[in-house]
Amino acid sequence: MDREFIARGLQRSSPGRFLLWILPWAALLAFGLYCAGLCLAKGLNQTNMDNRFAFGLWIFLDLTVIALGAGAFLTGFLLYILKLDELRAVINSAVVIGVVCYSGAVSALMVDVGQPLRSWFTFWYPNVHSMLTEVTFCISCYLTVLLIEYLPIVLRNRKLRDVPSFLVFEHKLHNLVYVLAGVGTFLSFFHQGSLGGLYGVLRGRPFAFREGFAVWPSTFFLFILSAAAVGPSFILLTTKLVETLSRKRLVRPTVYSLLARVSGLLLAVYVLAKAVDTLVWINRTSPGHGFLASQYYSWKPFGTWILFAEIVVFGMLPALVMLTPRLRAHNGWLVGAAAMACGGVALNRFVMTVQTLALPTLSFDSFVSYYPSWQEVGTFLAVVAYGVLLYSFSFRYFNLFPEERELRLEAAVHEEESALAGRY
Amino acid sequence: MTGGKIAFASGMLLALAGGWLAFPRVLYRTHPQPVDFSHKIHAEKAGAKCEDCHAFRDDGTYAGIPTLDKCSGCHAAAMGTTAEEKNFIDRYVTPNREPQWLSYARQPENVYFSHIAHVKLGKVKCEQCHGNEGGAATLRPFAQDPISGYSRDIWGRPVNRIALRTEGGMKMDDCVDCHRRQGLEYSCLGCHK
Amino acid sequence: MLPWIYGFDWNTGHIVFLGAFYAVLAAIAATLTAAAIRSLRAIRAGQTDAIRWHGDFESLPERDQVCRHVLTGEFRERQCPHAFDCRECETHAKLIERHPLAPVAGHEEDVSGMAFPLDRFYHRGHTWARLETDGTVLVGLDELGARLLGVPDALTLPQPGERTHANGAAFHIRRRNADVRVVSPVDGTVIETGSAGRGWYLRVKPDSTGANAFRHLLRGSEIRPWIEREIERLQLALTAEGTAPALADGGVPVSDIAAAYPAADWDAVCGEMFLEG
Amino acid sequence: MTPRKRYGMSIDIDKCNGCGACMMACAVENNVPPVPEAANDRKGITWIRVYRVDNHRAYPERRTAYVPVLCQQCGHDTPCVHVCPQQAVDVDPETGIVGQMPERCLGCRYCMVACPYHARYFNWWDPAWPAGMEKTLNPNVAPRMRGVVEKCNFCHGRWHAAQQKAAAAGKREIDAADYVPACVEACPTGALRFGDLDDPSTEVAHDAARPESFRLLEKIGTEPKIHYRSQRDWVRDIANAPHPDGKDQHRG
Amino acid sequence: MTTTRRNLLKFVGGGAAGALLTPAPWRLITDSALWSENWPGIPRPAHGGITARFTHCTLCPAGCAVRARCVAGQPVSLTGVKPHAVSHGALCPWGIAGHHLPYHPARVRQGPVKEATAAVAQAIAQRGTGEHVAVLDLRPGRTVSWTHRRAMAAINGGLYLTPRQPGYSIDLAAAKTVISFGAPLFDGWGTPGNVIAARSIFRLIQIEPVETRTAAMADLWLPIQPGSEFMLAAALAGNMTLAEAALITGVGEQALAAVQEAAESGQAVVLAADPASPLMSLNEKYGALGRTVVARSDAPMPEAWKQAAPEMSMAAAPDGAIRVLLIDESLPGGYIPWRRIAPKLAPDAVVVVFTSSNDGYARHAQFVLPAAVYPETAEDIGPAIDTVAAVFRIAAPLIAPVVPAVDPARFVERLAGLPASEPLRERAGAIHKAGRGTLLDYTAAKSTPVKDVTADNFWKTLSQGGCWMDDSAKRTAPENLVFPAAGEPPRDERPLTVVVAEPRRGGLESPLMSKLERESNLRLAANRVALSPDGARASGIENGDRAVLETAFGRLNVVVAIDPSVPAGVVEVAGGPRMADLCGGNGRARVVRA
Repeated sequence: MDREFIARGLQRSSPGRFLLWILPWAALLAFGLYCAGLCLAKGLNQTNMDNRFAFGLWIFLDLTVIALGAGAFLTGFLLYILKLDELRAVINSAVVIGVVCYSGAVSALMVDVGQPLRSWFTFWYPNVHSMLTEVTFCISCYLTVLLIEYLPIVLRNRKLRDVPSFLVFEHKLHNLVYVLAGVGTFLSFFHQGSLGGLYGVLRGRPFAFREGFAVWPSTFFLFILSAAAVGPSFILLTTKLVETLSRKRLVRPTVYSLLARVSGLLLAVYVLAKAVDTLVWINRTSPGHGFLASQYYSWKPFGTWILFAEIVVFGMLPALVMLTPRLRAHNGWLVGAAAMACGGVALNRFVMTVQTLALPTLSFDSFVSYYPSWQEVGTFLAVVAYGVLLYSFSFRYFNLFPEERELRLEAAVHEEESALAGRY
Repeated sequence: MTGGKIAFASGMLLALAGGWLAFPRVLYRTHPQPVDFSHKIHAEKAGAKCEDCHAFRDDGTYAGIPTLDKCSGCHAAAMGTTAEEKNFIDRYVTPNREPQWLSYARQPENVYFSHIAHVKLGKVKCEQCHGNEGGAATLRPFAQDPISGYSRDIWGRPVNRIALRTEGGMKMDDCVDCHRRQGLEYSCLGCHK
Repeated sequence: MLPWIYGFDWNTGHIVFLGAFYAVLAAIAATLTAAAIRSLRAIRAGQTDAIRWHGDFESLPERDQVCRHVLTGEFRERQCPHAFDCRECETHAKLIERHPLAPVAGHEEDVSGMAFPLDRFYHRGHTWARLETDGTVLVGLDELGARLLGVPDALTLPQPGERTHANGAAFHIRRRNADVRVVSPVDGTVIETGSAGRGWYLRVKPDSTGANAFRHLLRGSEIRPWIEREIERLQLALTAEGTAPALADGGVPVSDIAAAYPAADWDAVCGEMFLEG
Repeated sequence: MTPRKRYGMSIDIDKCNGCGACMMACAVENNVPPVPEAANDRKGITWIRVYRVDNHRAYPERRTAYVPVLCQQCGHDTPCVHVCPQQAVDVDPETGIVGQMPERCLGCRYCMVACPYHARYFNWWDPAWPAGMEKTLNPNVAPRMRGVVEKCNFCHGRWHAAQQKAAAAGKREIDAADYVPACVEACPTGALRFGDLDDPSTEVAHDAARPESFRLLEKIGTEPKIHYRSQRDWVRDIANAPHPDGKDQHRG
Repeated sequence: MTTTRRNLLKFVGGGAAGALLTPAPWRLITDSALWSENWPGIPRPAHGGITARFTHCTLCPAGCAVRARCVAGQPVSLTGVKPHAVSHGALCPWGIAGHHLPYHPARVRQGPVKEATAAVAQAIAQRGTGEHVAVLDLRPGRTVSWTHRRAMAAINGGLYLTPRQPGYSIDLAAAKTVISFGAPLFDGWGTPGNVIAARSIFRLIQIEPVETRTAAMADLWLPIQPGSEFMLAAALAGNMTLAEAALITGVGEQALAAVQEAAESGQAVVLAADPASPLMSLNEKYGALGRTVVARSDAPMPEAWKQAAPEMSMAAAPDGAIRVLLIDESLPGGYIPWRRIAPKLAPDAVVVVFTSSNDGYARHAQFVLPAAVYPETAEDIGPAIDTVAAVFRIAAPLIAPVVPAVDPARFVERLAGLPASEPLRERAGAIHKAGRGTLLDYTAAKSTPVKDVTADNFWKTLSQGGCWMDDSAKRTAPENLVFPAAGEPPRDERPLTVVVAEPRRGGLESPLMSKLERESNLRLAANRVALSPDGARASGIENGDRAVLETAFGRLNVVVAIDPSVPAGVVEVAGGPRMADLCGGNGRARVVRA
């Protein structure tokens, strides 16, 4: 029964082994759902957020996860609009990662808001000047787009393909996917940016406030760049991870190289822009609001080290590694650099969320700290478990890596040749 | 193939019927008023105007439905012969128990509505919002949406008509509509508390 | 969201923002609608089989998509752009004009102990079509195909009167865990069904028997290089499925290959050999 | 749209003895519930909150002042208004009061992040009053539900009552004496004053123009309408950005 | 099977598509949002006619005039009454939320009335010779206090015990300089409105170890070494050189000189946290007696009441001889630590307390009987320390009693076999008969000389929250004012000095006080103590940690707040019965991490 759903010629573990892999994640998901249920039923007093730390772990992770999910739009854009055909090898996986990241983030947000039943008010009574409105609209639209992009992947499933209408619809939809890729790019551009704008417009938080162009603060553009930069890195990382876990080769080295090049290039541009932005902010924006920038870094544990880490260690360094062909060719360097790039964007989102809130704004404020409660952590783990499960099921039943079978046959050729070579 | 189509169509038809015919009926719960009161008779025989019973207090607040002592003023003993009046006297006047009238036009708690500003300053007639309640010979049963707690009068009439907006209700949209037409300024705090 | 809802204002912000939103919604809706309409049309036009075949073909490794003229050595490298439907191929038309397919001596080609009678056309999915004198076409499995499936566990044949399309499914054979869709070599209407024992499976009344009708099928001198390549592919598939390359010596495939390689993922092997994605 | 009134407040820090009457009066007036035992100073709801501020010196040179902080009713680029995704916050054009609509609020708390004065409070718990105490609720203010943000609106229920009273007298303009927020009314030392800043005859307008008057974080450009004043230099310094040397402060 | 399943799916799909084309899902989405706007469990405030009613606050002796805004008769908010000559419209945070007290969840709601009555009667009948029946009245000077006194006079061996009373009034308006030894002028010392009104006249020098609210408002605050106040006083009295005193007290010599100069420049008054403190004797030196420190005058009372037991302090009561102790804690007042009372009790003593709170003597008594709380009953309020002219003001009840309460005066009256009386009315009659003073009628916003009011109207106005004020008479020096000599502080090795930074009387307080105590850090809650950062570090305690406060008399679980304005070697606490039991009189303590 299970076998019928697995694409022909793909080697997948036995149902038993798969179940063993699934079970702990399912248990984690169940625990996380319990935590989320507590937050929904009893209210957000279950979290350690408070009036001073109004955003916490969830918002930080949502921002990070959405940045990491940017690979879906960037890959789609590069493949369908710029016709970088090599990326066909990872597009399906990228779409699934996108679905996982975005649906996970949206679910977490539904727990995060105090009155989820009213979430549609944002659509009905939008305040078009709010960055959050832009985020809400774009993320929900983009999630819809991602789900539609995910549909062909599902419908290509061996068993579902037997239904003629599914088969035909999948084919026709796939032919139009470039439209969705274009729409997705447009939406991603705006919501990634607006997530940055979320903080950049905070006039009352001089640590986060930035000047910019028209209605967009500079963080708008920085977030787009950084998300676009780490998207491919995250795809690279996940693919490597799946290769390791499944002990299979899934894509060709050239694809990794291409992803790293794209990621490195964008990261380099981002680091440059971020450095310029930081200088403008330190020397003009922040003092203009009466806040000396040095002050932000005098509250332990936030020191200037965090700025250094963000720009140099987790920005410039991985960018250089990924742009250097010799280093890139080396698996350790490649994976390390991609992981650092992802870590860098997480650090940036952490700083924007947590440091912004921890810093005092009034002279008689105190510097505040916050540790998430187990319910918050549990809810977040539910998102992780959900992501792993959705990806695992997708990997098992859908053909996420179109070159997988070919690579296996190639490996067989190689094996045969070496066997022959060994014999003679 | 045809079987599938039939299944699809029957599901759709069932849902359509449920949504358009059954849903509006089950949505509202109706409750009878404690006593059947005729606004018409009181208007004609007692010659009462709306404000005579639905009065304003000195500080300008609106007292709403009159309390029992207003009724007892005349109905300490039966004035007519109707069973309903006798019932009213036996159940409420004699034991001095307040009837629990169900207000058709009760706004949710978060709404601030000043009757006096509308009536005295705005020269709005009662009928403009409440309809011809004063001419009704009987009290309609009180229909309430148990989920939202809104009465049918607040929501407005068509529940099962294709309409982008309802009519004749007392929802926020209706208030805003009127204020817009009059070119009055409005903000959230103007009408919410 | 809509002009009459509280908070809406006809200002630049609302017009640009909501305009963009509705444009996005329209684009998404239009895409879905277009896909749905095109699907309906395609189903009505009976393109399902063709779409399935195209899907299968696209999922084949590049090596398996090579042009038949590469098999015969006319090209060093060429991928078939027409999903093996040479009837549409101008290159093929030109080539066979220039180098008509060389006849082969003898009635049949013997490749690694398998017999391939040359009185018929072969589809690359291991079916053959033989034009009978009465104008009907018999459809059957070639010897390699037959050996791959051995004695079938189940056989699903179409009812007489059903349509069958070239590159569409002709019939289904089940062997071990492999449920194989056997490709039809011709367009036509089934008029009689056969069986493994009778040597053929379908008798089809073809839509056309004209010059172009069988152009996409292999014949004559193409058979040997094709089958030799197919045996290589089979070896590869068996290797890939974790079986020792027993055929490496160029040994003759046994009559029931499925039974000979019990460890192999027969579904994958058959998918590979019968060009099913 | 020019506001017809621009209500504001002046606070004489030198007069505030930190008794907390304003906080109590505010909670009573605005139906703010007491919080459960688990709440602390970061999870409670105090539309007006009196902070203890100090001169950053060590004992015995340390001096304390009490600073009531409420919604500063920012008059320009109001940070909370333009961040709210669903128009739950707006500025009343008639009064200049920044209004927060709990029934529209989604509970995303973005406005709280945007507010530099920490004057916005989230309902972390279901509001609950001890049995019987619900009888003491003020009918002019609707109790809020869990999961929404609330804040000071200059006792807008009293504005409604004053309007109602004016309407009963056939007037559209309220009597200034009828509209005084509860905290101002309750302040025993008269440190708090309230009125129309645009009317030069009011006490607040006069207070706001005094040389020792200042506003919190004036440089960020939000034009708050709460004008503080003090004769002491170090107290006036609270208008500026934080000093990192105050970080050991705990009771605040 | 496949077809049926597929058809079922199609049926469901058709249903979903059809449903989307009906109003049902959209209406349900809207309804659920509306449901969330009328969140379940949220009380709907009662609506009704709005009226103003007047009363006086009984929570402390200040007895501020209160205007209650009532909706349909129920008070929903309290404010001060501006025209009131003493309270000037000011209310403290406790007073502002006084109308919550009847609904306090921790209120004593029932008690063994029958059992207590029987036990008391039996104990009285069986008591041995020399064994006493005593009433401990925490708020003496009220009209019911006279009932207690008369009852005790009627019972053989009856004693009327009270906490130490000042025996004088302070006329703040007559002071130019106030030298306060920790008297919480701005935090519960007298009548808030009166102190604030007088503040513009006098210069305030506050002498105390921590910067309390009063110190923060002072013109000069002298942070003094805790416990060395008497040395400073000795220096001011000229019994010690300023240099010596400066060394001991930690106050600079210059500052001391400034204080001395201010004190001697005339019209100075010395106030102390404890009104009976020996420090008050400095007033003699500054000539404040008879000018600022004046004799207290009482409102006239019926002649028959003169037959009353005398006021007696707890220390004066004979040891081990009180067989029946009735504690009237219906209004919170000066709490006497239990360890001072326990030795006075006979071995099989019966202790009955009338109270609304479980925090005070209820912890020590056999019988806890529920008392009414403000604003449920009519009561008058004893004199405040800063009212010079006699006043008679009644706390008119604003709501019907929420619980069946026991009236302690009635209980005592019955015990003594006195006929049931209406003491308030009788006293009002006596005042009217005396014919002095004015009647303040807040409802009508006017004041009328008593002689122009009929007795009935006088009583009617008073019982609706009116106030009688005596004409301002000539100030006289208090008689029999004897201050004890300063005693040696007890020796105790514990490292911290306890400083009561937050005076508190105990008794119920509005649940909304959490705004000041937990939702902000404005006031120290009863279970919180404040330590200096160094002190906390020495004990390994972090801000917000749970800890145990340990003194010679016991231990108390507390939460520690770290406060840099607390000097090293000091632990700041809030007052109240528990703290009084724990460290009253001996202020040495240790804080240990729990």
